Amino acid sequence: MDLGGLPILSAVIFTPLIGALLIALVPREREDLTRWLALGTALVTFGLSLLLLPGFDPTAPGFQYVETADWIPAFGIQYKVGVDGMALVLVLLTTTLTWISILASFGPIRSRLKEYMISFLILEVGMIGVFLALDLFLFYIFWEMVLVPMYLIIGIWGGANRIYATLKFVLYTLVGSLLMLVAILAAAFSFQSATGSWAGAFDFEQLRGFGFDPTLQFFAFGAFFLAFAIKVPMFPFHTWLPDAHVEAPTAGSVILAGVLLKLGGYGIIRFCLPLFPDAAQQWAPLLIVLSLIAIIYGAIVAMVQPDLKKLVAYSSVSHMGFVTLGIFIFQPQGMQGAILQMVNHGIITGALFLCVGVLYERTHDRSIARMGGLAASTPVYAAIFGFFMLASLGLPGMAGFVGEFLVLLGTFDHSPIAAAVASVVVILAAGYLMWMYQRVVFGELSDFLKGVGHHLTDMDRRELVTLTPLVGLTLVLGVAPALVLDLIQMPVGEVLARVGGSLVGAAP
Amino acid sequence: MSQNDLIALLPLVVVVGLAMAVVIIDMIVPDRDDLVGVVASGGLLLTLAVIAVAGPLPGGIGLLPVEGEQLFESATGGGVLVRDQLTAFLDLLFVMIGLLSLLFAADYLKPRNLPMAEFAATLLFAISGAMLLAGGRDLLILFLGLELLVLPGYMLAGYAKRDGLSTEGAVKYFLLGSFSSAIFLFGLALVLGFTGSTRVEEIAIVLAGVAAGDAPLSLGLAMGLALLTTGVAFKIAAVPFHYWTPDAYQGSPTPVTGYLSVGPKIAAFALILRLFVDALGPLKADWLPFVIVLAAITMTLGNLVAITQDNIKRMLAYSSIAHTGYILVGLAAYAAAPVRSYAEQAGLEGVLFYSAVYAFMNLGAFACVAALQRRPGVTSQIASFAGLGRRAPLLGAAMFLFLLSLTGIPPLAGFWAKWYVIQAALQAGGLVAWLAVLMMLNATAAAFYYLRVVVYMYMREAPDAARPVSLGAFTRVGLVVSAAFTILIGVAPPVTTAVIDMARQAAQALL
Amino acid sequence: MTQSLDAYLILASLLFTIGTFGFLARRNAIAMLMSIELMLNAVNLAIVAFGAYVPTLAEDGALIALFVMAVAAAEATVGLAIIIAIYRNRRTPLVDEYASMRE
Amino acid sequence: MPFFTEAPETVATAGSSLDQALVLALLALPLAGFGLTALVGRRMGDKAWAIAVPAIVLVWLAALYLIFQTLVAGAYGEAGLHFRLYEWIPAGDFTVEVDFGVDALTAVMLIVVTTVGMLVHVYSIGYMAHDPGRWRFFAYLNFFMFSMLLLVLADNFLLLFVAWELVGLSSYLLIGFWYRRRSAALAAKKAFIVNRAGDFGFGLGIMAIWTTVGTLDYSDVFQLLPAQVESGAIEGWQMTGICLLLFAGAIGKSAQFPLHVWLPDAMEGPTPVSALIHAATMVNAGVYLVARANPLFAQSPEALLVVALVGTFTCVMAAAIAFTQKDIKRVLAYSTLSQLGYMFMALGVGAFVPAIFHLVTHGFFKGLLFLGSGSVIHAVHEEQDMDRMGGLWRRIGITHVTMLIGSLAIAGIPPLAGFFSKDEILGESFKLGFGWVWAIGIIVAVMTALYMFRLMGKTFYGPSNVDPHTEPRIHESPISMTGPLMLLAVPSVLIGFALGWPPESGLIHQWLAPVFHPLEEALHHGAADYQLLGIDGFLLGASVAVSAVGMVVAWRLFGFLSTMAPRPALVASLTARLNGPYRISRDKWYFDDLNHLLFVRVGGAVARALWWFDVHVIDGAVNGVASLTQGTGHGLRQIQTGRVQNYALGIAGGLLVIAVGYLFIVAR
Repeated sequence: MDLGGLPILSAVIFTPLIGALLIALVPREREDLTRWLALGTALVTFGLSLLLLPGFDPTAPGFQYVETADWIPAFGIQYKVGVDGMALVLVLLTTTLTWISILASFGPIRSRLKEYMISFLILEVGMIGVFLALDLFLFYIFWEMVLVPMYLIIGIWGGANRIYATLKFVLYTLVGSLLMLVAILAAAFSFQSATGSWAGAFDFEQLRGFGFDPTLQFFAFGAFFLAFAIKVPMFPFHTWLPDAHVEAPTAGSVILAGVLLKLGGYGIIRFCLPLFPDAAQQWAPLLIVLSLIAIIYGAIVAMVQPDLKKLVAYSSVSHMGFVTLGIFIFQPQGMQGAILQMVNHGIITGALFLCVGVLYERTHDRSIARMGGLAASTPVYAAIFGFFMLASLGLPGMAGFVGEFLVLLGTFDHSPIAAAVASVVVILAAGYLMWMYQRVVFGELSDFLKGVGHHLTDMDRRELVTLTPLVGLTLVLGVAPALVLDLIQMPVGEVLARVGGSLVGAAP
Repeated sequence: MSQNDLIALLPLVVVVGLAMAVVIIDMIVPDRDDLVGVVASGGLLLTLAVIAVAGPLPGGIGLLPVEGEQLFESATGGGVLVRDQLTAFLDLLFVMIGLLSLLFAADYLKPRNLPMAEFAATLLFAISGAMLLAGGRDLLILFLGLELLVLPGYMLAGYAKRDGLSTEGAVKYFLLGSFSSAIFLFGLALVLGFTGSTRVEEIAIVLAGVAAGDAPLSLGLAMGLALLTTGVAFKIAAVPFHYWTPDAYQGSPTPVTGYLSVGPKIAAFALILRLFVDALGPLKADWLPFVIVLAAITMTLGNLVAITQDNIKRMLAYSSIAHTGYILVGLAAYAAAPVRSYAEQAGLEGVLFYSAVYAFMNLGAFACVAALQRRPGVTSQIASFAGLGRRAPLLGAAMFLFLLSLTGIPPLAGFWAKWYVIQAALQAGGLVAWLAVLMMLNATAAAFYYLRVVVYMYMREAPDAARPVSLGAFTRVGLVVSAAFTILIGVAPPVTTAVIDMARQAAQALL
Repeated sequence: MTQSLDAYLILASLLFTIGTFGFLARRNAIAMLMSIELMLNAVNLAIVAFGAYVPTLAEDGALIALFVMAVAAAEATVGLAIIIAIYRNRRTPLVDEYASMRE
Repeated sequence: MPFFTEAPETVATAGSSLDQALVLALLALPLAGFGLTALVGRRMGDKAWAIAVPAIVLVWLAALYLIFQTLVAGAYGEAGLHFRLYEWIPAGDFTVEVDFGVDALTAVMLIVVTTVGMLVHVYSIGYMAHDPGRWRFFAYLNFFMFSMLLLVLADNFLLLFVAWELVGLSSYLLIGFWYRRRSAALAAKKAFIVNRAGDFGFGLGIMAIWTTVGTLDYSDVFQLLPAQVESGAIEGWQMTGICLLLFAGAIGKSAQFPLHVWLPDAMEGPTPVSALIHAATMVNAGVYLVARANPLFAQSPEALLVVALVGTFTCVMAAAIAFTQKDIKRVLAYSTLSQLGYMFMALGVGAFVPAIFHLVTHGFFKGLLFLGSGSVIHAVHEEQDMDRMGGLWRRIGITHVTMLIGSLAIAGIPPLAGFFSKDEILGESFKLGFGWVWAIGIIVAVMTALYMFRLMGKTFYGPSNVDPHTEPRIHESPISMTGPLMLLAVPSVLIGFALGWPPESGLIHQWLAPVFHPLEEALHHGAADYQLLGIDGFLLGASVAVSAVGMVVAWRLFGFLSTMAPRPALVASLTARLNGPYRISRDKWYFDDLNHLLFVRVGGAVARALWWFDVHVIDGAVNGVASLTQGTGHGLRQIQTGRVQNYALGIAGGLLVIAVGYLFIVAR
């Protein structure tokens, strides 16, 4: 498709920024205008991101729609963006979840709406930028750009303990990312001293083919990985997540779970593996074990959570464990499954948080023990919540299953024992999700909810509009995962070719 | 003395003249603070133009071929004052610092009945001292510049004479400052005595011989180095010579604190560049370990203690100590890098770039504090920032911006500054590379206390008694300028490149 | 020759050290200021000695010493002004009582 | 992106596109029925069934056609009808297609699934007529039909697995249909989770198959895996491992020991659900899986032995528990377990055809029994405790007669259906050299007759123990309920003879012979002739005799019509004398308690311990670093004393340190 010379990727990245600037100009009293402007911007961005699809060739190697411009030539820093299949699906996930989140914020956010919408749109710039940046420096800038709006979103519009949560989130993330910055510079400098010029020293496509020396690889991988692992979050770096989720406003949780965690997984696949393949091989056994721990541990801890959001948060730890597991077994099905799992987890967990938000809006409570009997009083809500509960436990026919299965399949190929350990989670997930669902939705209406009285209404039209697309996506991706798999085949192949395939016999 | 020499001296002359003019105006038409403010800032703008004309600005309109021209030609061929790219870079920076300090002070002093003219004149003298340091190539000039810099500084610190805290801070600053000046001077005396010259380039030649092993490093010279290290470490407020900083910063009137946190510090780094890099550069392997240790403990202590502060000025004081540590990493990178390597230059670029960025963002942050305190009686407690984001959205946004930049969040200028220093440190390699890692861990700790202010501004409600905040015209201009630099250095490639180029040429000039 | 220079330098160092001890030991601001003057004089002694014994410094030594004196005078002026200001506030010249700002 | 447009790879197919369309219709109709009923059913009020039931009737008709084409007309040949809908998961080397296949085994399954399914749908019209949530019920029921049909039509392991989980979901939804009842919600959850435990193994088995042969298509797997075993590319234990992993899935779905615990609890669901899902269809999926994978099991006698052991044990255990249960549906549930155990027993000894045969007959008579029990429960106003029934045979005659037929059938009384299938299982076990299996089977046959006629006695005969308030209002169920009972009674009587006569070469043998051909070949079954007057006659006589004995004992204890009065005193004294075994049986061998201890108590403790670990150790470390940082800051700020002397001393000290440092450098 001819886009008329439009720098489409830049358009996708910066449209939300333009929207944010426009909103900044809107008078504070015009709240509806602010809301619709934000939603409009997000929808336009979504539309623009869809425009990427028709012209995208999933069988072509490398990046497409590449845009390059010198930024700081003195250090070879470029503005360079491009997209491959993996980035494309994640960008689409981002643009989808963003407009849904903004729409979901229409009701709940009542104070400082303007700042909220601006933060959200800038957040979107950062997220999309991370997925599209092909210059390490640019990548880092977008990476950090995500941090500030999220800090504000949790800290200003969050719950009672929001300040602790948001500072924890920011500081934890900063530890990782700042060390990553050191690693980026070390890598760039290593390139510079080898080639004698800064040109291309931050260019991912140049660095990808550059063999860094083993010591540098070892440390740089560690630093990159720490940043990504904290974001994922990988056991034992996950404890910021329950706090952040519990305190964040609904839409914040949606984006946090839906996209921010994916930044970590994306970073590992995009940068850690191709740049430091030897180190990746060295680290892999440890990381596989940590992933397995995360998978089981997250599920077990989720089992006894008293708070709905905490439960979903720990389930994220478990689910994202599949992502890291799928990545580090260095096996095509596993890695495709990992990426698919990222997309699926984004949709499903995002939706689960929306569901929790719907309940919270009405009851101002998230305690599982106080709920009960919603099926009778709010049947539509119960059905949709149940749908995503089932999707989250990996029911076939819905999105979650294929990703998880592919990861397990790849793992089995690599080590049947590891696959068996990870598979235990199919039981555990059913356990904690269904137990939660039973307590919240089944049974007689709880006394607490009776006290809520007439506020306990079923979902309204706006809430349905936010959740229905996710229901559709969950089904479509469950029935036709090829939509994603076809796109990520090539990127996965490229990464694996770089890492050098499976670690035969290196694991138990 | 040639015509060129005069032109090269012109910026200094203008600043000193301006200081005198202010005094004279105040004598003729007393109590016209606005007039003084306008004249002084106009004069400093003029100075900027003069520097741009006289100095070798990249892409500027250098009318005269004065690059590397040396004043007061001596028999041995070295001048005592030089006007090269480094001088130009630093002069521009110092004049900008003076200009911004003036702008921020104007609205603060008036409600407190503190005379503007006195402030402006004192500040201008201090700036002239800093400019003298920037071009000094003679130990005597450096000493004079240093004294010209710090003496007005003591006065400014104690400027609010009736304020007990201000005078207390001034006394501490003065006593310790004089003590350290004496130490520094003794060091200077030993160095000149044992090298037999006061000229920087001659000293460098002698010391190059020492470094090459032609002559031993004598005990006297070593003690001289120790004394000099202590002296400058005090001036830049490196740990453990930082004690004066929190007290002097907290006590001084807020705009003065702003000035003190950047002006004397960067001037002291100018001194380091001229003395340690230019003159003592050949011995850099000897002083490197001290710089590494100083950098490490300075940034760590600064940040750790800043975390515990509830007074914003004191917090920013400790934060400025931490930033000293970061800049020292650049110096360490220079010192650790092999002679004539690119990394050597990168370290110096890092020092200069960081200083420039730090000046804008830190002054901006103090300006926000000063603006909040425009109404006398507003304390420096961080709690007084509560709800600022809603009470004064623009001021809140500006403070947010500066704090983010101080934290080092991209794409703001503060990030680039850290970036610059780290890349230099990594190029230097070895221990200094680990210093970069330590620096990043420190930056995380720092994020905690910077963001704590944001927490108060945006995440807590204002106390009921809080009154609206109004910004004066001078403050507005100043905030816009410093915010613009903080943003533009980050996101506007031409600006970034220009600053990088200037820093690079300045560093090249030094080497 | 060198031995004599050393003697001067040792003397200067001793003076400097005495000044330092004075600065550290005295609590009275004026006395501390005087200790600093003593340290500066020690430096001057060293500089003049260098001027006398190091040929290349023959011209500069005395000159520098003069500058140092001038600066010392300026410093003393500023210092006294500040000390007077705080004396007005606190009614005491003892510096260890100026501790309302700490930690 | 090309997705649906992609031309499917050519798969060997027989049959016209009409037949393919019908296969798709089998899936599409119930799915559409589910969707429509779910969306608009609430507004349809009394007529909530109006979409769902006709859809299943159509499915039944279409299925009949396909069954006819497959089994009778042989239109698709021995291999059956296979075709591809689209490529589902294209992940590099790993591709899974949505392929369907209809062969003889599928067709036989279709007979049971669609017929019982259709009848249960009709029955539900009456049974659920007064439930406000009936639209949900019909939607779920249609969804179950979709899943179950997908299960039998799937042509590769992963699609089978999908259906496998979806029937689990339907089961979850239907067990928990009365979600307000806590016990129902708990039972639903339990069923799903226990099934998942089986699926855990099943999933791993599928992965093992793929990593071994790189495909999941039935036909390819069934060719490649045995070939690899024979060529030595994989070892015997690997084959056994794969089989056992698959069998784990079967254990879960078919509720065999040790995953049997969910099925009795599943009786919390509405009775039609128990009839359809937990007796006639879904629980048979495990048997179907093992039968389907017979070429694999044929390679592993060890795996078959495990199957036989599990089946035998479940068979005995469940029958023993069924003795003492008071809830009418629970008796039937344990009976189902026991009968499923029979089927696995048969599979384990290699008697695959009898296993499937028993599956078919059991599907009909157990469906009948459950629906009958539903009618009884309906009659006594939702009472399930048999101690509060009795003497109902006069009041609800049709129910009584049909249930009596079902009971006779399950007890193995000739010439009813159960006799033929059960007899084949026992006979084959014996003749294949599994004497112990035969012996246990005989014992269970006694027990079966005994507990079934205990049930009949307590429910229908003797004096009435019905609640006096309810007593006058006992009434026979409407025609929509009794109709299916009568319709099910017909096959319960006839189908054994129709399919199983002459013994070992009846229709069912003719149909299924091609499917189990590889198995028979691998196990080297001798095709000995059936000797009615020889060994076979003896075995037949023995099994009939023991069933009769069981029946007679039950009659003696619990009564039969009015002529034989029950003897409660005798029962009581027997119970007292055998108190230990009685209690073990009544408490279901303590499996539920064991599970509660293991998973609720111990598991909960572990989870709470880990949570504590998370909060206090892992997060504690994180917060600890923060506190340490702050604490250090607090400590360091003490050096700032505010006193100039101290500061000066610090500076002097620093100077001293630096000077000493330089001294070292000079000395060097």
